[in-house]
Amino acid sequence: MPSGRLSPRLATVAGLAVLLFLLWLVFPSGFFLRIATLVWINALAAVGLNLLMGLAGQVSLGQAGFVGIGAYAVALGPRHLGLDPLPSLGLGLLCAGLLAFLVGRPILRLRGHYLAVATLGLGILIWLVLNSEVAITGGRDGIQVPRLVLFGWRVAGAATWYWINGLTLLAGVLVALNLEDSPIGRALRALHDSEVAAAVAGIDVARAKLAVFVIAAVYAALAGALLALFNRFVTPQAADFLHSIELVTMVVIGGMGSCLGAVVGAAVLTILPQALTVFHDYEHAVLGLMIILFMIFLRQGIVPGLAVLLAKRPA
Amino acid sequence: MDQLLQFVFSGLTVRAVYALVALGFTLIYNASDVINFAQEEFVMLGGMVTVFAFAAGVPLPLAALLAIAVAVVTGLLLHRFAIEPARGASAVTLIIITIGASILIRGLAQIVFDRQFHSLPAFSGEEPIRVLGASILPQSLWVLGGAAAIVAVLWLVMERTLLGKAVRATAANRLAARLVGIDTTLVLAFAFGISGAIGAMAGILITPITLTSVTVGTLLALKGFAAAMLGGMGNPVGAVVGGLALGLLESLAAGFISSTYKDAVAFLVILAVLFVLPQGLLGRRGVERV
Amino acid sequence: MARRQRMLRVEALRSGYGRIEAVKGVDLEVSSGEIVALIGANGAGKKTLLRAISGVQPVTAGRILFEGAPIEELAAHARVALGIVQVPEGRQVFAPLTVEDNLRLGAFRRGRAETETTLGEVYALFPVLAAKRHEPAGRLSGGQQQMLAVGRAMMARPRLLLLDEPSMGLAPLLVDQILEAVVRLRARGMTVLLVEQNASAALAIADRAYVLETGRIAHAGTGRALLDDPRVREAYLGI
Amino acid sequence: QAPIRIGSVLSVTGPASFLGDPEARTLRLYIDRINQSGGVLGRRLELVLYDDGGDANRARTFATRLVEDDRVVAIVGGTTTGTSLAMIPVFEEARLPFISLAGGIEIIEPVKPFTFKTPHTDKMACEKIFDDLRKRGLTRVGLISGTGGFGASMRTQCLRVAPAFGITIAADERYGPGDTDMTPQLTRIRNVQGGVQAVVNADFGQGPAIVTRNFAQLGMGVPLYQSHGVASRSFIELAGPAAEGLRLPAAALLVAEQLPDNDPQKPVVMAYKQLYESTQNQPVSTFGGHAFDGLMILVEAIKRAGSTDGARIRDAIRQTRGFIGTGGVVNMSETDHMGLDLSAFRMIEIRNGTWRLLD
Amino acid sequence: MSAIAAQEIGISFGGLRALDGVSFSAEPGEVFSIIGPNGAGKTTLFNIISGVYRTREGKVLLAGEDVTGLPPHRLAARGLSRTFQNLQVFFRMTAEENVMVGRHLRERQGVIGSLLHLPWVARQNRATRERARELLAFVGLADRARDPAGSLPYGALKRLEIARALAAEPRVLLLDEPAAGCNPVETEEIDRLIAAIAARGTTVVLVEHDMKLVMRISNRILVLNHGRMLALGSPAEVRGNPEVIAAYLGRHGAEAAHASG
Ligand SMILES: Nc1ncnc2c1ncn2[C@@H]1O[C@H](COP(=O)(O)OP(=O)(O)OP(=O)(O)O)[C@@H](O)[C@H]1O
Ligand SMILES: Nc1ncnc2c1ncn2[C@@H]1O[C@H](COP(=O)(O)OP(=O)(O)OP(=O)(O)O)[C@@H](O)[C@H]1O
Ligand SMILES: [Mg+2]
Ligand SMILES: [Mg+2]
Repeated sequence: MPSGRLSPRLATVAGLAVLLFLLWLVFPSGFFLRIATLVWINALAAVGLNLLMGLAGQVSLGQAGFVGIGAYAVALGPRHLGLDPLPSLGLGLLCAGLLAFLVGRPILRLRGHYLAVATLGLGILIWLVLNSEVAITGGRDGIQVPRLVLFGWRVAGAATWYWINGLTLLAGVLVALNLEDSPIGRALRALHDSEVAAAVAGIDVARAKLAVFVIAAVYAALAGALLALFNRFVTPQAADFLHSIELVTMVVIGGMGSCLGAVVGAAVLTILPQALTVFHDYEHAVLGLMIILFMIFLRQGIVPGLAVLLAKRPA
Repeated sequence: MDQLLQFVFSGLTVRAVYALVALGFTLIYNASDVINFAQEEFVMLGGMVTVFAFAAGVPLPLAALLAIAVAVVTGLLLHRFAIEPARGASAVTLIIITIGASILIRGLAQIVFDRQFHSLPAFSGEEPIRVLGASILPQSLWVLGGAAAIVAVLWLVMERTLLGKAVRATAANRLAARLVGIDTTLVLAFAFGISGAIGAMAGILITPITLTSVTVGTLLALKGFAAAMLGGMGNPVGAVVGGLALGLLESLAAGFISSTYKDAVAFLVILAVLFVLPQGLLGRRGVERV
Repeated sequence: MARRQRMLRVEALRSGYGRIEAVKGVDLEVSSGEIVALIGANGAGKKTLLRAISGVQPVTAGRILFEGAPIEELAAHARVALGIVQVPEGRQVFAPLTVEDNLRLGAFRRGRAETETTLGEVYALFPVLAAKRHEPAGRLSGGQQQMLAVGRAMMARPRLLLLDEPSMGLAPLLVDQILEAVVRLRARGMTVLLVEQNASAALAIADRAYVLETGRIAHAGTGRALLDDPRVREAYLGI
Repeated sequence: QAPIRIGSVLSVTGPASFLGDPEARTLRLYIDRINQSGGVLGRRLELVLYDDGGDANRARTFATRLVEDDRVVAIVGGTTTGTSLAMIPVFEEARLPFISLAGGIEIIEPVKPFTFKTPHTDKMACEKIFDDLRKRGLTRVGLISGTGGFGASMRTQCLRVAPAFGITIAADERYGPGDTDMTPQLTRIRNVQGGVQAVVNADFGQGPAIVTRNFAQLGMGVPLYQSHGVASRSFIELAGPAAEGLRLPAAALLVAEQLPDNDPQKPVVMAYKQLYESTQNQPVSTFGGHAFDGLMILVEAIKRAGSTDGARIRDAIRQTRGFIGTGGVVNMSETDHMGLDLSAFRMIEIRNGTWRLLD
Repeated sequence: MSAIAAQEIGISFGGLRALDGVSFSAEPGEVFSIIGPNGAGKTTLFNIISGVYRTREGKVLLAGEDVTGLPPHRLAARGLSRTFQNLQVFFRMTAEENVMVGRHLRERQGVIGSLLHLPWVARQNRATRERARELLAFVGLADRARDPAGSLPYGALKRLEIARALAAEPRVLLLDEPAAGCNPVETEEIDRLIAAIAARGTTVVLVEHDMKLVMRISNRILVLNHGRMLALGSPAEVRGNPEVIAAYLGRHGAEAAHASG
């Protein structure tokens, strides 16, 4: 590699940083910044899920459950434990990680669709608790989240949140890319293709899967906490099955195994419903159609798919 | 005692619909390794088309046939225009396509039909049948009987005919299937078509009990999927066993433990079963060697 | 010997994977009743060529004629119906299906009655398959799976049999049996295109042979002639 | 002159679509009508309507969009309590009047400066039912509720107000969205220690219809009460003969024809019903009526304020007195942002396959 | 002390006695071959030794220590590595990355360091890559290092697996039909490769049906038949054993003799 050129890892992060800055300059209204902020938040969860699904090949249909844990932590911590939002957030990440750690081992023994249904069950259990324990969680109608105060600074305003979430995403992407480019990342990709060959190479497959499951859960919980703090309101929908499906779709549409893809997938699925409101009654039909078309024409996902298309074109 | 019996009836009859939905999943999975998330839309179409045709004056049996036809055609279209063009893509990609298709079909259905709930008259009256102090609706027996009939036919086709074996061969190894002369495109189209028919039948049979609307399918599909996995994916008998087991679990949990957490109980049991039997109750054990 | 009819003719065939071209303009002929061997190093393009003939690998240029009629537009299953059947590289058995189901699927395009007799023949050739007829194919040992792959192709009673390394993973005794079986099948009117790494054995039974080098035909001739060709001997026979 | 933009976020699709759908139809219908007759303050009205699909997060995003991008002057919408609660902070911060169409009492209690609502609260439904039970001398009640937003919050309210009416909730069962069979729950209620004298079902959608049918199937033999969540013609069709004899509190709209001619609401509800049914080809529901009420209260407030300034409209809404809507007679105040009392609810019984006004 | 020893190994699948009382041991630097008819139990024996299958019958000793029943990754840590008869290649990775995975045990694994990409990670990645390149060159795949493994021809994949197994620097290497899919010239390459590996002191246990290769390179040969030991001895002994000829070799005994003679 010629010296002075950035590694692909740093190039991705730098590119995102520039994008972050440009969008901030360009966007006229708080609404656009808000959508962008939601993109960053969803992307964070998707980047984590991509480590689990794209890299290690372990499908999770319950990722929103961890989003829910993070989101409710910042709502319930201050209300029931008298904690500030920031420590509550930390507690949420801890809870999500711990839960993932505890249930991960038995669940991750399952493969393919069996793993899918087990994670689905886990997500539904979390959702059910959030939905049913009305006295604690406020139940189905949701609950208010106190304002985030960082060292005396009351966090408010679309631009502020845009930056907080954008920078968190940047950090999340960098960490994910770092992980990919390490022995652990290679181990995860290896066990995706052949668990027995990975084991024979000395990889503790169960532990590696557990580790990435926990990491993905923490990403999801962080995204959930940020979403709740940003919205100042949270309902059990944050944890529901459709949200899990949405996260999976983001990862696949963007391109399984591609960190940048996860970000792009999140952007597409967050922006599309907003853009499609012009179709009124046909909004859903068009959304479904677009998902189908994306997957037919860019079947490895947007980012890898476009990379192939660009490579084909003579330079 | 009559209480227990009531819970068992409740679990085994109306909820036999989980078994039907699971069967639909199983068929497409058997042919392609794909979980068809548009399965719930077949159920919805079965109910909604029958309701609208019946309301328009078509006799009930004809309306039901029409609904099945619509679902079959939808299945075939789904295959022809969404699955087939993505031939060679990974199973995950195809699954996302079925999610897109589900959104698309439902979006269109909301425009073609309406957003209200609808019902159908029960096939053989509303008078409950009383057995030892518990009661069952005649329609519930229709659901159970329908599930039994469909699984019997499907089992015969899958296990006893060369066509059934061709379906399984296509899923097991697409390349090899083509090399022995199986038209894998046709096999997949067949799977989607029949799966559509099964879904529609489920929709028609349960609408008199559970009512229908364009959004009726989501949770049903989720439970059908869970049931299929509990029974052991890929095995039609497993799908039915899983469906009935899930139904029974739910109703016993609602009756004896907590109606709030009955779904939680059901999923906990599924997790426990998978922990002991990672291939489900009747699933085929892994056969790949190194 | 009666004048043989031309059965398969491949003209200027090109095929590959995206930007990688694996078969770069191959001309090749197989007459009916012949055994034609195809040998070449790892990555020469043998698999790609056979798959293109079977219709499971897209062709970018060139023609494939079967008994004079172009078939490159035909779907794979239609080519099987014409009698072109392949034993693919890497065995490709239907792992979850039983041994017997695997074999019966081999006869997917044939009538039921004939199936039973052929099944008997396959079991006679490979008794171990009969013993394991109700086992899932995936549990067989490597060599047993290879027997199954060959047996499955025989079930189709092909007119043109494409064999991609049928002896791979087989015990020495069985290698002989397989090659003898190929010769017997020819005697019954079957035509064979045989890819084999066991080159001397293959050349010994072949009427004619081609040597494939990086996607192109490098040498061609009768089996005997190539066996004696010093270049072939050095590069492929290791003598 | 630029049109006056009125925003709305409704659950037109998703699980609450049969609430959101008639609401959306009503808003479109009446905004057209108003424009045909010259608009408001000489300006046209323009409806900016988004579908949140029942998702609170999306609702909040659309709320921001209405405020910052579409620059609406006021909002009529919020189909469910959850979506409404999620949007309130946005509108409060922007100081724009928001008239919610959801039932939850949390929306207006505590009072928020810019937030109003038109439907009766679920608390009122409980009170109306318990009042009726008390009159019939029934005190031991089995409660069965859906876990959806409406059912869950009505359950909470009923549990809370029951003691005040001398009612004992002897059984408290729940069922999930999409559940197809409630016989286990009802069996439990029937067999509860000490028995029950009546059963109350809190939910909307297909759940109550199934509960009603299962209730008949099991031959429970006690009165069944539903909530205003079933107040649409289709419920009777769905529940069939099993619905015979059940009672529910509902708005006058449901029994428009049966209202005595001197009832002040009669002309209003008859007019709405006729217009809706003749243009939409479907029976009215009280849900669309809430949207009608919300829109009319807003339009009259804008007229009275003579301005499209948020704070001025808000003040005008607060001064709504004696407004006659489909839901009742509305008298707002600084401390009451709904303005309905228990008299707005009518107790209705289903007899011979149709609604019968009881009181 | 033997580098590896198996004692009285047995296993059944349903009614099938796949292995019964199989024992052998191999010394450091030895090439020890296992041959036998298809289905004799050779691969199954490998699966038991490497921890992929578990059995209650018999013991496995690695450098004298009892390692029976340890999972594969623990065995790998103790210096055992293998290739597979049914290819187990990481198809989503490049050839080079496949071999890099093989270095797993020789790499530092710090989670925090990996997440933060501390300088040692980059250094280590470079070193691992370099080593992988050397190994690919060693098995003759230098020019395909950057190719996706999925695009390699069959014969190359076999050699890729050998490179990956070697990357762990094992003391005992189990090779399951390394020459399958290779022509005689390519087989000679493998022959040289194995000789070089053994020369470094690594014990090679070889399963192979290519008798020329086996007879030429093995120090000792174990013959399995129907899960039992049929013969154990030097190539010459085995080749002359009439039972082995009847069950397995046929006329190839003579041919093989010619090859090694
Ligand atoms: N799926 C694939 N994707 C990309 N390239 C491939 C693929 N399969 C084969 N190739 C390439 O095509 C060329 C020919 O390969 P092919 O498998 O046809 O060779 P072969 O002669 O059968 O080799 P072998 O004797 O090792 O089986 C090789 O360069 C190989 O790398
Ligand atoms: N997991 C399993 N379940 C059932 N049978 C098995 C299993 N593994 C191996 N077998 C059986 O055990 C026997 C030995 O198989 P193995 O693969 O060890 O043979 P092998 O000696 O390696 O043969 P080959 O030379 O053909 O590779 C075979 O009959 C095989 O079918
Ligand atoms: Mg090949
Ligand atoms: Mg073997």
